Parts: sequence; C-alpha cells; structure tokens
Amino acid sequence: MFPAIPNPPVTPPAPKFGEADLVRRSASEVTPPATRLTEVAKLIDVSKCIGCKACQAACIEWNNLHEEIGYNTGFYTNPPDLTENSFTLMRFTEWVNPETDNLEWLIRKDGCMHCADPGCLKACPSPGAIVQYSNGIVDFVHENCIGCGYCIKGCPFNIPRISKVDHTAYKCTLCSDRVAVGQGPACQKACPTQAIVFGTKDEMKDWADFRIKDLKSRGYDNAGLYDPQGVGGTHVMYVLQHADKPSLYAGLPDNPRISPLVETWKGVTKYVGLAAMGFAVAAGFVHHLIAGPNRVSPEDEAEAEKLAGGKPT
Amino acid sequence: MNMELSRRAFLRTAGAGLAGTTLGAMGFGEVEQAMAAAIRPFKLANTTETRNTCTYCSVACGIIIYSKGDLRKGERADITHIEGDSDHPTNRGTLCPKGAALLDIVHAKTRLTRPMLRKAGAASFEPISWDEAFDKIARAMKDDRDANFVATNKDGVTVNRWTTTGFLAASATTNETAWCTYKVVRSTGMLVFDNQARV
Amino acid sequence: MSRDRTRPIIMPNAVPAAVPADVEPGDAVHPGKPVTVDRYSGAARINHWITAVSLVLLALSGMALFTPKLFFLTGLFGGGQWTRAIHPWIGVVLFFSFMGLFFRFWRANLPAREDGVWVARISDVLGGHEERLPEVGKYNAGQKAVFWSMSALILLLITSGIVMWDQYFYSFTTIEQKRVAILAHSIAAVVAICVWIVHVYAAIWVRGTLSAMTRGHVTGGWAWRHHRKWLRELVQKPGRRTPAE
Amino acid sequence: MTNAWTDIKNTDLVVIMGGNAAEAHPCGFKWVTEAKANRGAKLIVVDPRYTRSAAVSDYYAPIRQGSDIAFLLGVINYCIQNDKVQWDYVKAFTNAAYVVKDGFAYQDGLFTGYDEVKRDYNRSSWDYVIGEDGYAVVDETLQNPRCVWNLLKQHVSVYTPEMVNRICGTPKDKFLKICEMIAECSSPTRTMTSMYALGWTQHSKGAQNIRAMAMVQLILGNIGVRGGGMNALRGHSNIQGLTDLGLMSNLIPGYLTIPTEKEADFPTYMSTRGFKPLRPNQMSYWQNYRKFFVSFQKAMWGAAATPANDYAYQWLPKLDVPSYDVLRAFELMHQGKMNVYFCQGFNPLQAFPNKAKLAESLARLKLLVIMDPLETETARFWENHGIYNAADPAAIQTEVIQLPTTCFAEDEGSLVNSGRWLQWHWPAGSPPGEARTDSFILANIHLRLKELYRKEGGAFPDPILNLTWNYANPEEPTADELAKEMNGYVVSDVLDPNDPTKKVLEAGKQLATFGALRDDGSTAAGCWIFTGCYTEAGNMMARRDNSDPGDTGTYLKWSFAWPANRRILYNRASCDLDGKPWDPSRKLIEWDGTKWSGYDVPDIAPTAKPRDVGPFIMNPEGVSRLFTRGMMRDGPFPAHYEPFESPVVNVIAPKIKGNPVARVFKDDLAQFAETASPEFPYAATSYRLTEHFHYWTKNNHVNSVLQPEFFVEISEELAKEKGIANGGWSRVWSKRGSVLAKTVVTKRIRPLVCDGKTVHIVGIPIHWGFIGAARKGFGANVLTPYVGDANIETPEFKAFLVNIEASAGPASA
Repeated sequence: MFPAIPNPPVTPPAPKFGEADLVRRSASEVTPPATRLTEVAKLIDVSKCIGCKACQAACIEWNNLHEEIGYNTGFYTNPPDLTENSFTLMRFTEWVNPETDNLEWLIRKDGCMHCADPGCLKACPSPGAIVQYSNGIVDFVHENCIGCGYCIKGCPFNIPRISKVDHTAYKCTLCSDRVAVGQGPACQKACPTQAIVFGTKDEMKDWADFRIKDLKSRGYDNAGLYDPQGVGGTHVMYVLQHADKPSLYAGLPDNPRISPLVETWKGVTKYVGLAAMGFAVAAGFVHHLIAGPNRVSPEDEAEAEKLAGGKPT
Repeated sequence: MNMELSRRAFLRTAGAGLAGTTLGAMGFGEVEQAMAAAIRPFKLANTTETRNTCTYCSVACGIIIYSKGDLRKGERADITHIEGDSDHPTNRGTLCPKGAALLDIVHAKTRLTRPMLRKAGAASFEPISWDEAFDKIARAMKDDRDANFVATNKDGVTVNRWTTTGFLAASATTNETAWCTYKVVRSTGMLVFDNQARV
Repeated sequence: MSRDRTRPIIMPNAVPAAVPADVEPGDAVHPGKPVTVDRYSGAARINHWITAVSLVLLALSGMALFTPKLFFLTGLFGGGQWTRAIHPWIGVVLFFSFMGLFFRFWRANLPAREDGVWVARISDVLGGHEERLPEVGKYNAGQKAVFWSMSALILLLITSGIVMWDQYFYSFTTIEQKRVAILAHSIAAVVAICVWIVHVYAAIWVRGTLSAMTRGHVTGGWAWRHHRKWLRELVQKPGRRTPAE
Repeated sequence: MTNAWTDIKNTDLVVIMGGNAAEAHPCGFKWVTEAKANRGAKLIVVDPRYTRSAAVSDYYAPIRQGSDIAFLLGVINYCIQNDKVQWDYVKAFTNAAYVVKDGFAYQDGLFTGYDEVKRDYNRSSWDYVIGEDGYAVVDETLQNPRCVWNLLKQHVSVYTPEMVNRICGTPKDKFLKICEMIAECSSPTRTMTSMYALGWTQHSKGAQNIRAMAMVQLILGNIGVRGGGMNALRGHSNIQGLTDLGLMSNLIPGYLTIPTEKEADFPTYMSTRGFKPLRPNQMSYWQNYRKFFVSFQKAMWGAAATPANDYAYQWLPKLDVPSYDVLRAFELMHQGKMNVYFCQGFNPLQAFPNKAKLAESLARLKLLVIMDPLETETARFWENHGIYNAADPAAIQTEVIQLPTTCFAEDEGSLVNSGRWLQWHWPAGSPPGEARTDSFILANIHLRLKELYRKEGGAFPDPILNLTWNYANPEEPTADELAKEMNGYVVSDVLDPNDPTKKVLEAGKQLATFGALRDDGSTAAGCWIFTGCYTEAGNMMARRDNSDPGDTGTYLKWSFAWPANRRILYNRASCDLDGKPWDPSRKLIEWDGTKWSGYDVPDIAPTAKPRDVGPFIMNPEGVSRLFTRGMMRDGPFPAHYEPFESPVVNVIAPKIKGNPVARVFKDDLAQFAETASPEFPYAATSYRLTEHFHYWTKNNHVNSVLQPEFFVEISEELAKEKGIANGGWSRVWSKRGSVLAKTVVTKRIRPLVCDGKTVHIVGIPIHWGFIGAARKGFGANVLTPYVGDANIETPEFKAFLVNIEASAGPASA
C-alpha cells in the first residue's frame, strides 16, 4: 500500500512554505522565488473509490465547515452540488458500458484541481486574494477576497463558491495548513481505500502508472491519468478507467482550459479598454489644443436677442 | 530543514509499488519563517493526543482524539478534533465517513446530559437526580424480582430464574463494562438478557 | 443664480399639433440682454446629476474591479468588499435614473433630417465652424449619438450586470452565460466610459454648455450658435404643454 | 472472522456475498483493494443490488435475496462435478470420510425426524456411526455410500446451474463464470476469502447461509490459511466482545452455556460437556470445559463458590426455553409478561422488526430504563411524532428513566474487533453535563439492590449478596480492575505436584494463559478465552507495536487477540499433513520436526505431531464438519428454503413455507404475507448505507448532511410501471405497516426472472427515525416481519414482501 503519512504533530514546526514561495498572486506581481518547492499532487484513483464520502466528512471536520442538512433528490450525491461549506463532493454516475453491457458506477470526487494555470487566479481582480505557491497549491486568501465571483467564471471546473455569510469565495485549499507541516490533505488521510493518495507530483504520476497497469490488466484498455494540459496540468489528478471519455464522470471536462471568453476579458479587453479610454481623454486634450474652446460670440448673443426680441408675445 | 519523517515499522516493510513517499522531498527546502497569509495556523498545535478506537463498526479503526486540556493531568478536556491513527495496522490512519465525523457525535446536540424521568401518562421528561433514579430502579427491580422469581419449576428442579425483567446490553461498551454488566445482571438470575449481535 | 423673473417670458403656447419633437416641457426663451433660454428643468437636472454621479461611481468602482492597476480605487468605497457590494446597487440606481432621462429626452433625440448633413460635416463640427453646419434642434447628431449609445449600453450593462450579480442571481444562469455577460459588461463599460468622456469633453469644449445642467438655462447666443433650430422653434412655435414649474 | 482484516491482503479472490463490505466496513475493505492492487486478486460481488462493493468489483452477479443457499450449494455441486476440490485437505481436515448413521436422509425439503407440530427435528439420526472402539467410523477411500462426501454429493446434485437460475434469478452464464473463478481456488496455492455480514445472517436460515459458504471454503481448502477464511464482518465496535462475554440469555463468558432445567445438578450439566475425542489421539479442547466453568464461577462468587455447593452451580438461572432473545423478550412484553426492561446503548424500537408491535410491547412495561449517550426513539416511544410515531402519551403508563452515559471518547477499556483483537483505548474528553460511565450506573444499581436485600431479605438473595465486588471504589470499578478479573487470577497457591516446595501458581497473581486454569477452585477467570489479555506483564491489550515480521499481516505484538493471541483460527490447517505450508509463499506456521512455529500462535499444541492430531481441536473429531451432526436445528446440511415472505414458491420443496423449524409466534404468523402474494408483490430488502451507522449517526450533523433523508430504491423498470419519479415520494407498505419515502430510481437494481416470474426488488435503507439531526423519517422496521433465524433468532430483515405506489409527501414535509 502507499505508505501512510505519520500522524500530525501537536507541536508543529513553522510552516514550510509561505509568502516567499508564491509564483502567482492575483491582480499583482510577485517576485519569483529563488528556489521552487517540489510540486505536490493529490491523486484520486476513481477505480478504487467506493463513494463512501469519508473525504467529504473529513473535509468538513478539518475545515470546521457547517453544511446544511438537505433533502434526498433521487441521487446519492449529497449535498447536490459543491457549496462554500462543501469543498469536495462525491458525484455518482450510473453508466452502462455499451461494450460490455455491464453497469459501471462511476464515482468521482469533485473539488479544486489546483491547476498549474489557474483560471480563478487569472480572473481575480483583488490583489492577493488568490495565490499560487511554487508547490502547486492554489489558495484563496479570505482577507483579500472581495466576493466578486470572478473566480467562478474563471474556473474551467466550476469549483469556487461564494459564502452567503462572509461573501468570500471558498474552495479546497489542498489543506495548505496541513501540507505546510508535512501532512497530506484531510481527505487523503481519511480515504479508506487509498483511492486518494498524496505526495510529490512525480510520485503521484508513478503511482498512477502502477494503477493504470493494474486496470489495463483487468480489461480497462483506456485507463489513464487525467492531468489536463489545457490548464498546464493539475495538482489534483485522476486515474480514470475510461480516460478517453472524462465527461462520463459527472461531466469532468474532456479538454479543460480557461474559457476564451475569460481570456479575452482578462486579456485583450483590459488593455484595449484602458487604451480606448486613455485615447478618448487624450483626443479631447489634443482637440482642445488645436481647436480651442468653442465660444459663443457677442454676435451670436445679438442674433439671439434679435430673434427673441423680434417676436414679443 | 530535514522533513524526512520517521516511519513506523510497518512502513519500513511496505513493499508495494514505490519506495515510499518522501514528504521531505516535497521541496520544503529552507524554512521560511514568514507565515503565509493564506495558510491557517495548524489547528492541532498545543492539543493533547489520546489514542482511542472508533465506536462504530468492528473494523475498530485506531483514532487519535485531540483535546484542549488533559484528563491525565486532572484537567477538564474538551475534544476539538478526531482523526485516524496512522500507526494502526488496520486502518493506517484512514477513516470512513462515520469515523471521519466522530467529533460531531461526541458533541451531538442530542447527547444526554442529565438523568430524566418520564412519569406514567406524562407528555414529557422531567429531571431527576442520580440518587433518585438509582433508588427507583433498585426498588422496581427488587419488587419485581421478589414477586416473580422462580426458584423451582413444576418438576421441583431448582431453576432460580427471573424472566419478568430483562436487560438489553450495548454493542459499543467496553469489555470491562460488559463484564460488569454480566455480573450485575446474571447475579440476579435474570434470563431475558441479550445484546445487539443480530442487528 | 436664479433667473431674473421680472423679464417677460416667451413661452410656447399650448397648441399641441404644432410643437416640434425636440421642444421639451420647460424649454423657454426669456428675451433680454442677454437672452436666456431655459434648457433643463430642475427635475431634469436632478435626474441628470443623479445619473452622472452614479455613472462616475460606477466607472470608478467598475474600473477598480476591471484592472488591478486601478484596484486602489476600491479605497474610495471602503475597500474591495464594499466596492463589490455597492457597484451593482449603484448600477440599479443608474439604470432607473437613466430611465428617467430616457423618457424625458427620447423624443428630442429622434433623428432629424439635418443630422445627416451634420454628421457629413463632422470636420466642421470638430473645427468649431458651426456656420457651415445646418441649423440643429435641441440636440445635434453627436448628442443624439451619445444619448442612444448610452441607452443601449446601459441596457446591456444592467442586463449583463444582473447575470453577474451572484449574490442574488447566481442560480439563474450557467457559468458560460455568466462569462459571456462579464465580457459583454466590461466591453460595454469601456465603450460607455468612452462615450461619457466625449460627452463631458463636449460640454467643456463648447463653452456655455455647463450652465444648462447647472442653472438650467443657456444664453440666447449659445442657443443661436449651437441649436438655432431649437431656438427658432422656441421663439416661433408654441409648446405642447405648460412647464412643470 | 477466522482471519483478520489485515490478512485479506493475502488473498487471491474475494467473494462478497451476504454483505457489502465497501459500504459497511470501508476501512476493512481497504485490504480488498490492497489484494487487488498488489496480488492481482479478483473481487466477486453477488448481491440483489449493485452495491458500492460491486462498484469496484471485477465481476458482479445479481441474486434474489434469500436464495443464497441454492447459489452456494450450486457452487459446491459445480466443484464436485468438475473435480475442483483440494482433495488432500478435504480428506484429512474435514469429516468427508466419516460414515453417517443409516437413519439419516433428506427428502422433499426435510431431513429425517421432522415434527410438524413442534416445528422441530428429532436429530438423533444426524450423527456418525460410532465403531466398537468408541470412535467414529471413517472410510478414507470415500467409497462408502453413507460417508459424508457421498451424502453431500447427492444432497447438492439438485442445485444445477439451471436450478440456481430458477431459484436465484442469477443468469446461468454469470453463475458459471463465478463458479469457475471460485473453483480455481481449489489449488493449494490459491486462496479465496469470504466476507459476509448481515446480508447472510438476517434470514430465517441465516446460520445455514454461512455454513454453506464455510463448506465451499473447506472443499477449496481455504480455512486456516492466509488470505482465506470465513470472515464475518461484525457490525458494532464491540459486539464481538459482548458475544464473547456471553451477554445473551443462554451464554456464560467464553461460549460456555447456561444450564437448562433438564440439567438439575452440576454432574448432569457436565455430563453433556465432556467432549470425548471421536478419533484416536485427538485433542478435544472442550474437554477443559470444567476448568473454564469453575474459574468463571469463582470469578463471580469467589469464596462462596465451593466444591461443597458445586461452585454455586445452582446460583445460575436455568433455561426453560432455548433462549430469551430480544424477539422473545418483546413477545413476552407484548403478552404483558414483563415489567422492567433495561436498554443499554440500544434502540430496539428502531432495531427490531415490526415497530408497531415493539411500541405496543414497550407500552405494557411498568418501567423502562435507558442508559445511553444519545437520545433514542426507544426512550421516547411514548411521545407523539405524528405519522412517524403516533403515540398517545396519556394512554401509556410506562415510566421511563433515561440515564446519560459517557461515550467512547470519554471512557477507558477494550473493544474486540471483528478479527478478535482486544484493543485498549483511553479517555480523551470530559463527559457532558452529568453523564456517567455505564460501570458507575451498574455498580450503583447492584449496590442498592444488594442493600435492599441485605436489609429486607427477599427471593433468593445469595447470588446478589455474594457477588464478588472488591473494587477500590465499589461505586465505579475501573477498567483495569475489571479487565484483570476477566483475564483471571490465582485464587490460592498451586504447588508443583513433583516438588511441593515450588509454587506453580501463586495466589493473587494474574494468569498468563487459559492453559493454567484449574477446575478445583484455585483459579478464577471471568472469561477464559480472554485469559492472557492482562497478565503479570501488564495490559496486553494496550500493546502498540505494529511491527509485522514477514509482512504477513498478523501483527502479533499489536494488542491481544483471543484465543491466546492467535490471529488466524485453525492455522494448523494452513499446512499439509506433514506440517509444511500448502503455499510456501504464504507460510503462516510450520512443523520443523519438533514443534510448530511461525508468524502466528499455532492453533494446536506446539508439539502435537502433524499426523497425530487433527487441526480442528475444538471439535472432538479434530476435523471440520461438512456434515454438522445435530449441532444445528435445521439440518446437518444447508438446504434451500424461501424466506417466510417470498415472491415465489420453493421450487425444491413447494409445500414448505420459510424455514420449517424457525420459531414463529402465533400472532406474528397472521402478519406474514402469503407466498407469491398479489397484494404484496415486491421483494424488499433492508440495509445500511455507508454514510450512516444504524440509528446513531442521524444524531450527527455531518452524517446527516451526507445522507439527509429516508428513501427507498427501485429499478427504472418498476418506477416506470408504477409511475414513480426519481426523487419523488412513494408509499411502501407491508402487512405490518406503511412508510412514506423519497424514491431513488436506479440502474443498480434490476428486476430478476425467477422460474419464469419477474421479481422486482425494493431496497430500503434503515437509518432514519423521529429523533436526531437528520430529517424525520421512517425506520425500515415498520415493514419487516417478526421472525428470526432457526438457530440464533436473527430477524429476517433481508427478505420480505411489500407493495409500492407513487404518493404525495407527508403533510408536514
């Protein structure tokens, strides 16, 4: 089995990464760190997942979240969607494989993918509300969050949610507080079947290879790793039995990338827009310099008097 | 800083797949003392750890209970967090959705906090002291036992049984409690005695 | 400064059929030296300035969220959270306020025959050679363009704004729709700001204009020079309604 | 479990049938995924529903609930027909060669000796032929037509793949594929493990379901080996311990039995418990019964248990019926024959069948005492909760005392896991409010009762007055004190018979092993199988060394496993006749020429020579039993019986309804739907969900978030037929009650075709009630029938009949 991470310390060392390890910071520039941390990743092996929701419970408990008790809506997915209090969610899909005619119950743990090229961060207008560490963790800094929801539009995976209470955006932090003291995320710790494992990204890729070989030996010819390059790769990866069809798994994007609309909005629109406004102001100045003020002459006044005066009532 | 974390014996013998994850290699090169604004303070800092066993099924996962305050020092202890014990051979730190949410059963709103009595025909419970409760229970047992104890059956065989009072024993109490229960119940000659083994 | 009420007032009489579309209630000529012409009633001015202030606040708060370089502007609103929260509400104020302006001014902004010529001679407009331009009514083609583009943009802004207003309307649209909305909103906002710049610049460049929105009236000379047709209409033709005041 | 959770990683094939390990035991199921990932093991799931276990299986086949025996006997038939038998194992380690008495036969669904009126068998013919030497007659050539193997062969011959398909609804090709996969494990180097739970026990023939698989495992040679075994996945954290400690009407700790009234005195009692070996030289461990019994009596009554009073034999109550299990208790209550009832951490109003009957029964008590950390429905059975619990408090005269207890996080002691490990835990938090430990409560009840008897006298007070109660604080015995008592201690010095100057045992010392127990009153032990858990060396249950030499998964230094720290039961059977491992790559223990040793504590005397002593020392034969003699009430072989409520008639024996010897109370019989009832056409089954634990976690906010509301599950086909929408409300009713539930329409349930008839399945999770954080809902037990297994009275929760229709939601929803 994948070696368990030792129990958490009660006298933790100082956090092992911080401000100096930022590689991206929303709406602001950062000085690239002198040395980059090794990239970490969480690997979710869908083929080992039993959909028990231990990850959901562990996430709620570790992060002191308070999710509402909902209703049964005809599905095992509870709550029915990610919320500001549910950073992760098991999504259940019943799929009859047309090739074998066998039912497959595809259960995917949804949550932040910690993209190498995070759309949320790109969209965020607030300096420092979203940060990316050189180990790959994309984290929300609530003190800086203004609750605009742009991250929701930026995210190719539909992950962040805005709290109705404090109006800031929430999502999986990859348990940055745990990782900072050498632990894995709470969901990974809990996962009974080790469908979730955590380590360096390279280790996770190796482990995925090991798993994919096993799946291929069991007839899953299209088993593979989901580490979508459209977002530069992710720090949460999936092993899928049907890696050729990610969208089978409750709509996991087949080829996720930051939406061109968002790229346009945060890219060309920003620059062209500022330029246009600047141009308009400059044009006014230039015009004024050249044309001078458009004044009313005494003749005009006289004409008006003539006109008005000539027609007494 | 060297983040190579000490491995327990079973980790050393873990043979499968990889040579073992190296958290130390996660690139936590030089210690950065600066606290990142994004990273919450580690919430288990300065808590007391206690080894325990999950109360639900009989996989009997090892858990660690974290509390503010230490019972061993005679302090009041408030439980703040529970997670799996990585040293445990069976669960290796993992927990199921019930185990992972144990904290909320310890602190459930429906935990009982004082003895209560519901009188015949009453529409609600009312508080009662422990002493009153015990006296009432002992009295009821004695009265029933004295009235209904069967010393000999119709063939004259000594049977010493009591079947008008029954005891349904728990499924999550300790062996020690169970033994204590067995002694108390069996010494009265009670036969209507069962546990939760079937459901 | 209040108008000299001792002067006689030339006021359009109530002969509805004859009133041109660009003569609005309250428009009136006061003969004298100089002639003054009432251009905007008090209500219209209040309406305009509410709109104007809203628009400026929206521009500032919107720009703060539009580009990190201007994020500091959130300081004007009490920080990012306040900026985010208040911007859509100002938008609602702007929308309704502008609706007031729209219903007040839309008739006067209907296209007129001379608009084509005016546009064709735009270089004379920019050069200040108004003698080479046709006589125009209460609004020239440029002003009409500002009016109609602002109307369209504000409609687009409020619609897209509501789609983006997650606090209340998150569940009504898809994320893709929100993305379209946010792009449309930002482009519309940029254009609107550019239009606004033109509008403000024109008011500054054409001296004597500001008083129309501050004091409500302009000089006869100003009207003669810039909106001669309108002036003639006011002098010659009776109005449709009695003014509000 | 014969094996341990951690041993499952050693298997080649996991069969999950009669359980849903991924759902109910996720962290134990981890070891299945380990076996799959590292050994290339395969997982087979056979279940009426495509479960969470099935989601990660290699092969799934559906089966109609209540037809498992037909399936398993079909597997045995397949193995016999195709010679997929581990012959060396079967011949040496099972009773295949034993010759059975001539009177024994099976016909039309019944074994010899049936009495229809008593609903019981005269089991005298169900036994071996005993030779003149006093030993059982054996034909090692298996030629004798009366030997167990040939009787078995004949018995299972009717369960052909076609018959299995007719009874179970399992498609023939799927059944044969599974047979093939299972049969591969007849090789000595391939093992299969069976993981089951209440999916097998909660039937009127539950014990026989398990026997059937145990027989498969014996034929394949999979008992006693690493990665094999019969693994009962116990449901509660210490239900194994509670059972080990005999908290049942008919048990004494360590699986000793309470006397019946036929056993008027101690010698009579002991006469049927001699367990004389049935083969020459065989070790029959139960021959030590008297030592265990006397030591128990000494632990109970100390100095008052003397040779003169037969160690207080008469102080134990004697049974007039086989057992006073919970079903009988509520039946007696219902008849007004009970006055006081204690519920300790137990919520019977939700946990037992036919809620209406349970509520009526509780209302006939004088006093109900609840000891629980949490609010329960039982404690509030008298409270009106509308449709969920329509009660009239004014009409209910039962007094209820509700006592707040500590929970796991606040108490200390040991729990026995499914693999028989006794694991110690420590208290971590202060109890809420005035909550107290159970031992405080029981001690106080005992002390006050004793005081009343001391003062007032009364009915036979001796066992109460003389109960050993020498705890430092009599009001609250500590866990350590109680554990030491269970383990056992020396009462009086025992001298070496060869050298009377030497003490073999010294008074006051803790015993190290049950081998030291004596039948002369010089030792005391509360529970002999636990002896060794708390010795002079300290608390063995608190050991936390997780080293595992050889990577076998035995963890001998972690906690303590009963018996004698043994991790895999019958481990002698992991070796061939000469004591060499069947599979050298999976060595567990080994005979080195002079003794047994290895990674586990040998399940046999360390010096018992391989060919001399059979491995199954708890049986007087020394071998395991394919034919179980008279040990089970409903037959020495399993036979297919339908559930009491079945959608189809019994194909094998059309005249028989249910299990012919299961106990049915008169009033309950009228509340069963008839076989193939048009009024109740659908086959229902109740079960757990992974998000919840019984009726506890509905008190837990987080678990209530994960599964908030009561629902039932039906197939798309049935939903269409009945016009029920996914997520919509439906009403489900049986002959005993009616519930409203949200409906989950799923592809995971499919109608089965059994003997030409389409059988629709309705799945009913059990976790909701009218108390707690989750949404109010109904318990599945509103619907379930009041009947238990013929041997151990486990209620038939897994197979009953209902009807279903689309419905409006509850008015208050």
